[in-house]
Amino acid sequence: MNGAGRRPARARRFAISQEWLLALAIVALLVVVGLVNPRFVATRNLQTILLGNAYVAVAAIGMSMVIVSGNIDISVGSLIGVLATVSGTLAVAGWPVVLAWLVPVVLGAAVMAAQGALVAFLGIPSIVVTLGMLSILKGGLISATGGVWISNLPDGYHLAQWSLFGVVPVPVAVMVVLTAAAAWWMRNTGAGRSLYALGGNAEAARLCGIGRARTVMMVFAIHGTFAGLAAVLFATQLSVIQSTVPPNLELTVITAAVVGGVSILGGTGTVVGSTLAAVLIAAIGSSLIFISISPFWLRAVQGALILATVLADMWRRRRRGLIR
Amino acid sequence: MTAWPLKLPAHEAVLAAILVLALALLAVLSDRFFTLDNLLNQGLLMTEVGLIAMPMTFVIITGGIDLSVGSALGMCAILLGYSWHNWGFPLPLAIGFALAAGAAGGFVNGWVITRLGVPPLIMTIATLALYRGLAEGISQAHSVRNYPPWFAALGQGTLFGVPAQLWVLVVAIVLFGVVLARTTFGRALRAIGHSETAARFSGLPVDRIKLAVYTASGFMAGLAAWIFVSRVGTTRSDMGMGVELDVIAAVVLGGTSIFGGTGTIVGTVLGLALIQLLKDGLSLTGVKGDATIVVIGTVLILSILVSNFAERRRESGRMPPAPAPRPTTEKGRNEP
Amino acid sequence: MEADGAVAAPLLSLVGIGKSFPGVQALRAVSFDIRPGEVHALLGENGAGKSTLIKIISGVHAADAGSLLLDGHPIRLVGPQAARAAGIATIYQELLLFPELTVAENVFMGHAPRRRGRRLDWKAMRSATEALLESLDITDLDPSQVVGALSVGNRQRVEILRALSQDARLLIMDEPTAALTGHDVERLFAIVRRLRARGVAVVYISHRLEEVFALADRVTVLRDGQHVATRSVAETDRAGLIQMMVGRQIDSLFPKVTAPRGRPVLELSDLARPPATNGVSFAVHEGEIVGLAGLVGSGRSELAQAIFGITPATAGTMRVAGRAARVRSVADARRLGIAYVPEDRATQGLVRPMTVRENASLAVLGTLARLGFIDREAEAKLAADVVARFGVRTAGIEQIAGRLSGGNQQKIVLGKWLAAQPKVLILDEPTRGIDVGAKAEIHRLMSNLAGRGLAVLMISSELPEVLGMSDRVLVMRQGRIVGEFAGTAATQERVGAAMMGGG
Amino acid sequence: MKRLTLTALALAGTLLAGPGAWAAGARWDGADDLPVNPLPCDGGGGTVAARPYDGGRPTNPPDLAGKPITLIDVPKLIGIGYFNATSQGMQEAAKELGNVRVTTDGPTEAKIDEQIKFIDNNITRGVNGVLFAANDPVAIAPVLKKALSKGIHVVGYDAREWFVNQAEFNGIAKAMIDNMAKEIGEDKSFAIVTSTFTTPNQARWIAEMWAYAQKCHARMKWLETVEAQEDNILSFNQASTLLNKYGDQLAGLFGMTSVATPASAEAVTRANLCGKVAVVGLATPNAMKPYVKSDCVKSVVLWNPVNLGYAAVYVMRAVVDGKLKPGATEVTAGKLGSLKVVNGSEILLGAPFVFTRQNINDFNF
Repeated sequence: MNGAGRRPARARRFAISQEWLLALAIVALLVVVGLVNPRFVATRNLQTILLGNAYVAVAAIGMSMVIVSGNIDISVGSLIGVLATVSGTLAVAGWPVVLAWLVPVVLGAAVMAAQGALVAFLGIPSIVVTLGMLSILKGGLISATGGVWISNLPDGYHLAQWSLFGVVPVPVAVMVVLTAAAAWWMRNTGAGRSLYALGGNAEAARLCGIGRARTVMMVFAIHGTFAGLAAVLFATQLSVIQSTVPPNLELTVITAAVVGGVSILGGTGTVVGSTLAAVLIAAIGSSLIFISISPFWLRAVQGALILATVLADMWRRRRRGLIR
Repeated sequence: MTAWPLKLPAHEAVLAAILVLALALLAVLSDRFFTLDNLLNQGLLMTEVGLIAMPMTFVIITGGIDLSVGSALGMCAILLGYSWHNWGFPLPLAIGFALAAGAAGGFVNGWVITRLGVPPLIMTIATLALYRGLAEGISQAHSVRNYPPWFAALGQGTLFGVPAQLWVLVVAIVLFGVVLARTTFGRALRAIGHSETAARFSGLPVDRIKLAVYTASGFMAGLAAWIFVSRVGTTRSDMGMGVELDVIAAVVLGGTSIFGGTGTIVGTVLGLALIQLLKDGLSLTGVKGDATIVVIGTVLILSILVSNFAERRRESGRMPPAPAPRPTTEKGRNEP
Repeated sequence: MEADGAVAAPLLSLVGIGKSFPGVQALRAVSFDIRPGEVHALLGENGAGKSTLIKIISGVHAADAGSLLLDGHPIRLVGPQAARAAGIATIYQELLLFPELTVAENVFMGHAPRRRGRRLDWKAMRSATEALLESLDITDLDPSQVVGALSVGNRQRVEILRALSQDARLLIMDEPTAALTGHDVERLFAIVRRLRARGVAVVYISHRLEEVFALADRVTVLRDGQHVATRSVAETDRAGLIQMMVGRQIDSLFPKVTAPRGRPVLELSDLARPPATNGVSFAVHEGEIVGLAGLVGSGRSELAQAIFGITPATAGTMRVAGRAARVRSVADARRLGIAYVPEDRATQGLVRPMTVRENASLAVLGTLARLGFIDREAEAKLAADVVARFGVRTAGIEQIAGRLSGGNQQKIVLGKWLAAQPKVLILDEPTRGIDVGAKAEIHRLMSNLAGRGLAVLMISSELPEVLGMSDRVLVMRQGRIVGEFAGTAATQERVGAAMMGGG
Repeated sequence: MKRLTLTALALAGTLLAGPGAWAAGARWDGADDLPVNPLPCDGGGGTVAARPYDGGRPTNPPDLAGKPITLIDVPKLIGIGYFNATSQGMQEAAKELGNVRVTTDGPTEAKIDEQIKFIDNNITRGVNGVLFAANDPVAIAPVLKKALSKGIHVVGYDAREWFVNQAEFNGIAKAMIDNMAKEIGEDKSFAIVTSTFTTPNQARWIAEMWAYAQKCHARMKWLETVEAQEDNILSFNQASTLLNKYGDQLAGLFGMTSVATPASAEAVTRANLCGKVAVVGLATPNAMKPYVKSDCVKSVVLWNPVNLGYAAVYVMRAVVDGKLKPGATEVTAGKLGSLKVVNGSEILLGAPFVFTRQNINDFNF
């Protein structure tokens, strides 16, 4: 105890939360690009931005929880590819649409729980387990499907075809509801809080009766559930399913979680942040087209954005005296 | 694998055993597999990944990770080609420039990680996107070709009957292996990986060492870029995409602990060889690419599982006798 | 045991508790009672077995022998959770809190009030926290504050609140005042007295005898893992307690040989690195052991680390062997001949998973190497020398250092730094957690080193050690030197008073 | 701490500003510094200058005329519809010929080094011939030379013996632009959705399209080209964003891949712009059937990839049997009849095929 705890209470006032920062950035982007080209903020474009990326945000919810617990998952992109294919295959095979939506969710939870078990009980680092699983899922998917696209999906399978009140596409509504539910769960249940506890101070958490292994396993299972939901949103968007692994999806999802303020140093971050980050990243991608910036720079801008967020987070933590 | 001899083998031994087994099996399945020609050729094909795996072993031993190497490779390749073709650098200077750019890229990672305390995973995810973005942005998707013939020597030529770049890899393996096993630097790496605080309190220049390791990682990505460009005779901004995962898989398979502290270059080389020969051998016996990556993913998880299990057995087997109280002896007698 | 029929039946009885770790018999047949509504002080030197004992009571360790009786019924405490459920709460020295979460959440982590559907009831949590605060008369703590931003004293109060929120009947406090300033100590005492009045049993561990006399009803003394006595505080006095704890004359424990005092080796002038170090000036001479006393949190370790270059000083000057010196890194310090044996062996002193050989050479790798290559023979010889010279009990130099006992580990850390042939040796709590035999060996060693002309600066929280070993005693408080006592002027009372700030 | 903050901000600033400063680049035309060769505006495939054989030759190939041969097919990547179709064609041809065995194996991602490894492994494995579609024509050259040096026949592209040209780049470009002009008119604007700017074929097509449009439809306005990987959701998003950005200004969308074209059609359908925004693109018929049926897409340009694979195997057989020698002007390929040899060593599969509502149901790949 080297007296680091003594801080002016005033310091709290400077701590603008990551969520507000992101919301502000989104608004600023909308305003600036909207001034350059008003079509950017037209309902239709906003729908495009949100609809096309709802699945990323949903996957980032689970990823945020995994990262808060001090782990990482790089197999999520492959898993979503596999689950989307499963969903489409079932739908085409004539299963009831509801089952075609549900099975991938259950399957996702199961696959991730299995990975979680390897991490939690056998002590294999999550990056190793998920790296191995990435290859297995990806290779397995190609072996199984040979890359044949799934088409002729039944009517009523596509979630993206419906809108609430005529303006909010169902996948976007799902994203909002899931974010709210996950945020509520993380805030208002013992299990949800235990995640923060584990990330914040593993030893203290143990003394409060929060078992590491059980919590990690639970986190992975939940992450798998969200990956399944993301896969359903992914699969039900277009009239064909590609039945391949979406390129670099895991990276996009991790980026959303990190930019959303989830700290690998543990204990902080909310899923509201990760969803906002997913929206922000999507909006930036769209805005590059609108303001005619060479798309070659898109990835560089993304990288710079992650870096800026991470540095801002370090700075914020230092100000609050949470490290050093 | 149930009846282990009295002494449970270390991870490297397990790996070597798997490798020998795989070699034997594949040699039986395909007569084209176990030939000098093929093995040399496989060595050639794994050179780029192998070169990057050397500093990656160091990075992971210090408890860090570098996900940006694939992108750094792409960035260096583009800078090599671009500085030569578009900015009029003489080719040797362009090569030097690419190597320097790689080192600089690694240095930026190391600087932010050590000075600002950003976790390596996050920092290198950021630069993974950033360096690839720079490669794409600078090249504007143009590739550079028509290198002079002498440039191909490194990637396509041979020296004493062995592919030229394989010599580079061998030198790198020996160099990194000796540095890790025999020098103060190698010792410091392990100390940092096991306990950064204790290393700091022992007067080791922790930050400088980590900075050096990340810089080396970037530099080797630059070297790999040079060899890659020389081998294929063209420069593209998507070069080296996904290499980081191949490299990490080899290093981790080689027994380097992702938590830091333990790991050997021998292990990494075994890991590299196992992955490369599995890919090759399976392909020769008619297994397709998609099934091969499933096999490799499974081998990765299983080998870590087995050696974790072995480690536990050893720990629990050794625990009681080791520090048992002994009578006060003068001069620590060596009791086995 | 004195059986006093008039007092309440024991809340918790310890019967013949024993526990051994590899290499150490930590506890042997310890038996005593804890009664409701008493403050029960637990005394003993470092390594006497106090912390092992409280870990057994709080369910962290399982005893090898003996049993615990709660309300007269045998109870098995499997894990801390079981102990909590049984009403036993522990407040450790290193506070176990979640820095990112609020006061209320920290208090209720793991047992928060719920509403229907298992959801947390934030309102109830807040009002319950407020009620607890009120019951302890704490007015300056807001349940919605983030704990990471609180002072140490306030964090400790959060821990106490947490214990109370679980209806703890037995509260174990491990050196709760170690990091507190005078005012906070008073407030803590008030809270403890309040708890006692409510019938809560408090096991209070402290090194400060003043506190024992001020607060405790009964006192149990442990020595070398054995139960020495349990007495009513009213029946004992200071000398008696010390006698019980130490079990022998202080003089024989601390065999400092007076060496001729030579030239000054380390001179500090207004050395500062705020907030922990605020302008420190003193000198240490050849052949001299200077004791640095002070409460935990007074800035002693921080001062040492500023001298040693871990957290380099930002102001002031330093002279080593008469020459002006700037230390910006540990490497600088080592070059100047400054060595530092840190307080926390496990994380700072040793790389535990590495071998004895590798640890012994870690500070002098540069000199052992030629062109960067480690001379393996020289290294093995160095390690063997350390083992032989300090009588390290190990299976050999290839033994994993982390598997040795505390005393042997400490000898390796010492050996590692002596291999660097320092002029100034700074020892930070050199004998903490070390058994008595090894402790004496380390003391003898220190004395010999000083006798050979080394300048030694020793930080210790054990006053007898400071008084017994030092030629001079400096006292630190709030990052400054507040007193200097030489020779016979250094008495327990004077030094203690200086440490506490006149109190 | 202040210094640290400043450094951090400075660093972030530099990193953010860097790309910005570079951003003002020239319009990307896909040419990648290679010459373009637009066809004449009015019909006809253009005259193909007779050139001497410019392919490679294997060193001492074994004489396998009429004997069974084993071939390996290494596409750019496995697991996508297009290469499933070429593979299907190869199997058909192999079955017809009876003395050819073809296996398809390749990387799971379109990476040049992975593709090289596959070809290399199969050289070692000892196949008699390699069929391939290059991820990068230059990068693949050394390994193909190696194959030739081991007496292995190579049919594909560059540094090969023979190349089966699915339809020349300029032919595809002409078909695409002409169809677009027909659907939207001469003075309208269009945009392009492609996979990545570095994909060689797409880049070449776009370059030829640019050149041809300049030459023959100069009034059409070329708005911009966006990248969408081989990812259908991203393609859909990018196409939608283009529609949103340009509104009425945008009259046509080109899809350059079998992924981008259906996704663009879907974007147009979803935006209820069928009939207002034309989609013309390269795609396999199966992926396009729904949109062609709903009349949202009128023309899909593509050679028949099944035929492409089919022809490749026939060509290889002819090479091995010594029937196709340097200097030959045509080669027979089973049901496809006689194919022309152009540009020295290219076998032209024929003009690109345009699928329409009338004929699309006749195809299944």
